[in-house]
Amino acid sequence: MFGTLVSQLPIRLPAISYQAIAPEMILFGAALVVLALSATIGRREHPELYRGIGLLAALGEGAWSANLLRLVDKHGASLAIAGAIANDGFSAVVGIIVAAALVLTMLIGPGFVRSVAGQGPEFVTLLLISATGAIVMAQADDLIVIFLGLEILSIALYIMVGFRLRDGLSREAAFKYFILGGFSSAVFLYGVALVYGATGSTNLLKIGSFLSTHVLINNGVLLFGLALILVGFGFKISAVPFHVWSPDVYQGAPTSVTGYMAAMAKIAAFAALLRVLTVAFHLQLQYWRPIIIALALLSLVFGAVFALRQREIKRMLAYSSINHAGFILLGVLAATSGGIRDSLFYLGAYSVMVIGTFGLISMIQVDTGKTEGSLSLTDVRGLGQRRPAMAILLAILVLAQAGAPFTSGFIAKFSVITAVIAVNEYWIAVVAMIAAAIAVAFYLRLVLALFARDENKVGAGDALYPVPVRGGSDAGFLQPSRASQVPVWIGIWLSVAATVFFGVFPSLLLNLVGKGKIFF
Amino acid sequence: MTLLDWLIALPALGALVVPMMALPPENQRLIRYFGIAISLVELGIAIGMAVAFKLHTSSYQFVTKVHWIGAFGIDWYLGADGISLVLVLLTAVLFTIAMFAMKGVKDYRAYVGWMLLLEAACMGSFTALDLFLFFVFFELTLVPSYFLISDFGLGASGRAAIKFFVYTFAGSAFLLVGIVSLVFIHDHQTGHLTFSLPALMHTRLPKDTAILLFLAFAAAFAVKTPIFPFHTWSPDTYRSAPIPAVVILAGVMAKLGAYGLIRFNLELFPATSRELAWLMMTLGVAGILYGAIVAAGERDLGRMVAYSSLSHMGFIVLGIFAFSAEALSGSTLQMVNHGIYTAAIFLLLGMIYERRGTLDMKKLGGLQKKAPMFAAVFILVVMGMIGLPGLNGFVGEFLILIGTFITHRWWAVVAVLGVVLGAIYLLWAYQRVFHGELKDDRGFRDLAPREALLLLPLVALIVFLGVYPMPLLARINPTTSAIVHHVATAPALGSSTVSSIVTGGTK
Amino acid sequence: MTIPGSWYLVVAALLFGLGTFGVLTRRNVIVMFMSVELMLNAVNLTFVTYARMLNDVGGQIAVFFVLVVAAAEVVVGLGIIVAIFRHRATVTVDDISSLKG
Amino acid sequence: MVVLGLVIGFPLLGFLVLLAFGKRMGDPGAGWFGTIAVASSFVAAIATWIVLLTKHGSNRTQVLHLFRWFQAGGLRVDVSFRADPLSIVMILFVTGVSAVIHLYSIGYMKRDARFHQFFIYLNLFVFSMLVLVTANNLPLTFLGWEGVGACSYWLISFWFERPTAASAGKKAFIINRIGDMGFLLGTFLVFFNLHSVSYSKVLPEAHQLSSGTAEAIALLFFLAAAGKSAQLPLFTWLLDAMEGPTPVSALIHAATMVTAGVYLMARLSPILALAHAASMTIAIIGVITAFVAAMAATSQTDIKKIVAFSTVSQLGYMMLGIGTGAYIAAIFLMVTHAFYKALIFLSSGSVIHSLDSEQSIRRMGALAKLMPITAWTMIIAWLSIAGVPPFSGFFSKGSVLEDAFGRNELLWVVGVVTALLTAYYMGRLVFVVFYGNARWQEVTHGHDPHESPRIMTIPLIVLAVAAATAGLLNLPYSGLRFLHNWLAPVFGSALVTYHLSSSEKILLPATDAVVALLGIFLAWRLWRRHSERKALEPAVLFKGWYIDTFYDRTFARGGTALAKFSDRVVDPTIVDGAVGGIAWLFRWVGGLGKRVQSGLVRSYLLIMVAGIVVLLAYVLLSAAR
Repeated sequence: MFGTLVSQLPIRLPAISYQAIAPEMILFGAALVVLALSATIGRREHPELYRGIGLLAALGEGAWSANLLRLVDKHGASLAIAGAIANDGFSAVVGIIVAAALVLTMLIGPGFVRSVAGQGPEFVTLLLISATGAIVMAQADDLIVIFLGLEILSIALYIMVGFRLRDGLSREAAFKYFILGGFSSAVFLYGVALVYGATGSTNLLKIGSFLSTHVLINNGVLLFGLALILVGFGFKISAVPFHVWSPDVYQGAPTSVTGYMAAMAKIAAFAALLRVLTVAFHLQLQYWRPIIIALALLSLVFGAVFALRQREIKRMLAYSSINHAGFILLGVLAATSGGIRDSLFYLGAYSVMVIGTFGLISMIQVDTGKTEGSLSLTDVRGLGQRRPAMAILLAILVLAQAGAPFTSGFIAKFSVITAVIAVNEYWIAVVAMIAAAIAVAFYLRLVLALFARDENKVGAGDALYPVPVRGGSDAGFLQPSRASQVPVWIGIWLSVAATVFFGVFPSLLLNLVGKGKIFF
Repeated sequence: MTLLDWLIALPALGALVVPMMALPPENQRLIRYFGIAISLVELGIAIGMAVAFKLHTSSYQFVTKVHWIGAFGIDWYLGADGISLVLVLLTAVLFTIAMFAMKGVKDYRAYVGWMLLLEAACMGSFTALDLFLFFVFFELTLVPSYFLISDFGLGASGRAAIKFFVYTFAGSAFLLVGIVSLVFIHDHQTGHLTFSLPALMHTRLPKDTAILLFLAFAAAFAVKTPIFPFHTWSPDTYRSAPIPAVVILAGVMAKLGAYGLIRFNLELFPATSRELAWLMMTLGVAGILYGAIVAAGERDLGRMVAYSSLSHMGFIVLGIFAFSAEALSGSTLQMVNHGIYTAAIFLLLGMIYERRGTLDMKKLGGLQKKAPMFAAVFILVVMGMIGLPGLNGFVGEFLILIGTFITHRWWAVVAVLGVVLGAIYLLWAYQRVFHGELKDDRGFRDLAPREALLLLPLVALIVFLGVYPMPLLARINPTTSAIVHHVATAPALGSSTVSSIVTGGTK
Repeated sequence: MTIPGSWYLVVAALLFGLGTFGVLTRRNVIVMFMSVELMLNAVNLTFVTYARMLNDVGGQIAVFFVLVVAAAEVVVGLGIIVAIFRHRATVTVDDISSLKG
Repeated sequence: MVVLGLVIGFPLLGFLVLLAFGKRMGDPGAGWFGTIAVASSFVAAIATWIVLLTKHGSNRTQVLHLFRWFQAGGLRVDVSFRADPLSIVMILFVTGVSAVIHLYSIGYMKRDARFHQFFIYLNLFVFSMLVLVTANNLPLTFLGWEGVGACSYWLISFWFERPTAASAGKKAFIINRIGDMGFLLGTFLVFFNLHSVSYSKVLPEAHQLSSGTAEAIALLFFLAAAGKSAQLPLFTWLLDAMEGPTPVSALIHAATMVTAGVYLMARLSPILALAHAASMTIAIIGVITAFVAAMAATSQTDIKKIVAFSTVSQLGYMMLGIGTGAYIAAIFLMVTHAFYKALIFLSSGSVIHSLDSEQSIRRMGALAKLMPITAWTMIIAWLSIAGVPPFSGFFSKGSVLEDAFGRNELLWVVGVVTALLTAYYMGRLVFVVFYGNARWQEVTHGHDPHESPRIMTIPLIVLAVAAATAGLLNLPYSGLRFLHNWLAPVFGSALVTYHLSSSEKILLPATDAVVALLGIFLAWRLWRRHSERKALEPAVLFKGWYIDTFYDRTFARGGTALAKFSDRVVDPTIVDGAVGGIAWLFRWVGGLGKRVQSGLVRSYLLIMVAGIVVLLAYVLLSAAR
């Protein structure tokens, strides 16, 4: 109906298939609705209402992406909006993962942020806008559109990182993220310009076809451009050596924002990276694969090693997120359809885990009263006695990140390793697993701190049979003290359940992700 | 659901149910009885399997195969042959003993829960025929043992637990890469993506790749057994973990390594096993001598037994790679024997620790005067460890040595030295702890009826398996002779380059 | 005589290098921010040059996107900078280093 | 052959019952029960002997098969026992002597805190010894072999409060264990060549062995025998074994266990027959051990040490007999030696018992009148061990020396000299302990030592009679060679018979008798009135040629040093260090990471730009390629 109305207008619009960009529209629309509502009925009254709308929008977007996937299965993939958006299995699957991450964050996030930065709708709006940016990046089939999506996502994240107004650390993190983000976007853009210059188009499909038909005499400019684009992506997924921002920003930002950022930034960046490398530069494999291998190995090893000496939990998880980026890069460097499927699986599993983990950490921060920035290992010591439920759930999620069996983390690491070995890169797989072994050391130190008996209170008696453990507080799972806790617990339980369920029965997620083929 | 599925599902379900039982402190014991009940049922199933086991065939029995992860061709594929059956029996017995040995814990839920999960993981590892499934169970054993060591341990338990977990995890990193590489090579050759062991046995590998894969598999199992250079985690872990956990760690999980060597290294890479046999046997013998020497120098009883088990596992590794039916049957039997007497000795050490709060030999002395019964049981177990004929240690050790002598004479000659060294450090330790004058005025209570009841089954097994090991041997022999035949007749590998795999030769 | 396109590219590259150098060396936050904008404009110049050389309108359209995004960045960036340096006399970037290790 | 089962079953039954109800039976009860068990086993042994007597020739070897012990690959090992003339001789004298010593120990161990435990170990010992001598395959013999070793360990360190007793027990077990290495390797070599370990298969097919393998097998089993029968390299444990109660020394370290080595050699005679060089070495080692031990015995002050050295010396003689192929002579000497050596030990035991466990001969003397029975039984034993004609020692040692003369004159010469020394040191013992002036006043605080109770003297008398008359078993060159024609079929061709000229047949026994009397006269002349003569008791001999101190310094102390070094240094630094080192490296690099995160925005930018530059440089290089 809207289409026919528009067609009367004198301006000639390109044929827009609203179906393809429906996910973005749902989210962006919801953001506008929330803003409009807050303007009309006053900022403070109904914080729950905004979260509700956000949740609804996230679920709607997820459902729509699933529907898109079904359509793609039936009628095959198609290009939309003059080649700018690719409506194929890949974007649909990424849409679903973005929806999942958004739903979890909607459940977990707002509760904590509201206690810190006022009742306003801003947080929910920013969440929706950044998610829109992420989906644009995932669906984009044109470098400029990818840049556009990247900036929508990044700018929203800069603000969310600086959300805790009265806390210096949060502002400092926002600033660092902004300056470094801006710099890397500029570098990324310069890369796009060079590639445009070398191939005459910014559209991935045209670049791909151009490169397959023409042999460039000196492909210096093209490769420079490609390298700079990879730098831009490297920054976003925090691969070593472009990871330097992430520890400070992870620590400074409000905890639930950190969780969201760790998940969403990686989903968007990896989706775009996969599409760019597969569609546009599949012929330049021998040039960009060594770069990706270097990035992967550096991230794997240094991600794990630098975390060993960390005392602050959020910084430690920042390095672990770098390590995870390294693992996902393994899927990228395999450059096979299997590689893409495994990277997507890892992305899905990882984002659910990381949002849950940071959700739990914000709960712990509230419980221990250390709401400003850092939460060190000593603060967490002996949580197992005081809050057994919280400690067990966090232990499960942390062990899942370490790759313990029967968790999605294990299947994720396993599938990415198979992707690498399928292309005979045995040694990379070995280094990856050794890095995982190193990483296990600091994951376990965190788990150990959780369940260690407080030295001062109980006194680690020297008895071989354990000293009678002081009974924890009641084993009640829900602290009914504040109503806002309920959705948080639902969110955390959802993420833990998903992590364990996909660990035991991974074929469900594997088949879904398997459909995520990049058509063009 | 065949017997094997129940064998694994039962403890796993138990482990899930236990945390839910939020009972008030006074009837915490109910949870322990629940744990004991489940382990007894497990024992029943294991014995049922042993009785129903068809004797004169080396094929897998009680097989169950169900699709699990289609994308990678992974199935829930279980089966038990002679070796797995015997180890399942050992696991069931030791877990029941460990459950009984649990006391003094205020909150049994976590303790029993982790123990049951560990039992499920061990049972799974011994019966898995799908490489991925084996790897999952092999890794799964780490999580509960980490918690058992760290949460309820003493002193530097946290550090030892992390060292144990990371060390074994690093070892299994190579195993994972090895498995996946083998699967993909098989996939290239036959176009059939599967993780099942019987299928993967027919992969034709070029020489150098086979060596790399063999070493990758062996690395993980070497850490777990432990084999000589990779053993440094075991003294710290055995010393700092609580006794029921150590009984399982030393008794059952040490066998995972040796079992893995037989099931995967020998069956998947027979030709390479022949080539690298000299290396593994040298490490085995080095382990025997080095373990014994260091044990003699050790002042702490717990650490001494850890090194002695390194020495005994050295015998088992020697037996595995001697490629003679006697040696392999001897190794398998010795795995069971080692499990039993190590469990018994650690229970005794736990009792000493409970009474005196230390395991330092300098502070213990002249205990026999105050506790003759305790000393009698202790010397019987020590004699079993030394390999006194008539007790269980001798039969396995004799078979290993005679088997190794037939195929690799000079390794056996050096290994026999281990027989003497074993006597030296064990009797010296016994003398420093039990003979001479009482150094400490605090009395040393003799065996309480509860403790005697705990040790009775193990002592009975030590004597029974020493006098009449035939029931076990009858079940082990067909499988071991089949494996030895498989290794002996495997064609030597050509040294064509890796590329030949990618092109995929005709099947 | 027309100046060959490559000259413009070289100028743009120099500008980009200058911007990067500026971000690295200058201690004043505003100047760093300005340098980032300079880098963006260098990119715009490159886009326009290529559009001219390839006589394809795509490059010029891209410039508009870049301008819009740069504007958005300016708004958000200055907001953050003001928030940080409200209570501080100087605007040097090295003061803010409490997040480290 | 069920009666053979009884022979072995009774001591096992005794052991089990005592283990269960020993404590309740109390002081004499447990002792009597143990003695009855062993005595009934002796009766069963006689019954087996009679059963075998009715048969003749080759079917005198009966095999009692119980069940299959273990089986894997080509190896099949059964629990089966073999009754043939050799094993019958062994079980007869083992059960006989054990019964007597059990009786004696009831008296000796009276009022000991752990009275019943003593008899538990004794019965287990007799059971193991019987298994050893009647086993029908090498692993089962090894079970008996180790069983007696374990029992000797428990019995030597019976009074474990004394640290010296505890370490003596450990030393005995370990040195036996070194010998057992030889046993195991020998068994493996036999299995490797003959594909079986059962005697009924191995002994008949022994001739198929090549001479080299036979030599190796013989030497390996000799190493085991040396460990068990205290021959030269591994005899030091027997000296320390005197820490155990005297009945133990009598039973285990004189009569039964130490003869196990000789039995094993006799059992493997078909293999030894092929190994000429090995037999010669056995003979040489035997005679040297005899000489060295005899010399050392001359200057000991502890009564039990003298007898211990004498045992080592007599065992040397038996090994000489084995080495020269005169198996029957060796076994004849073994049987007679069991009687008089057990007697010597028991009588010195009754002396020690009455002098309130004083063992040094320097504080004894003039006991003959106070303890007539002990004195007279000791004198009979002394005369027979010295080889004075009518007594058994003369005939048994004489036949060994004759065969030694047949094989090689030098062996005979050393043998005769040792015989002289034997007579001398035993003479010294008797004169110093029973005659001369009394030196026990301060030991027994004034009251005179009295004769041991009847329960201890009866065994002395029984053994004295046996020691005196045992010679009849095998009178040389006469119709009465029971032992010879009883054992001949067992050894068959392996037995070497030396034909001496008629003059030698008379000359050799004569020299033996003369040498014995000369030794006695010398002892009488030198030790009649003196209890201490520095000249004749040099330190080198007193210390047993410093062999034990040498072993202690090199192996014991060296071993502990190596163990301590490898435990304190090697394992933690090198092996664990390697692991720790890698962990430390990771942590150090981690530390580096912390410094990189300086918090300064511009340093972050610098790192990123550096990354970009490296990337671009790489791309430049790859583009050029």
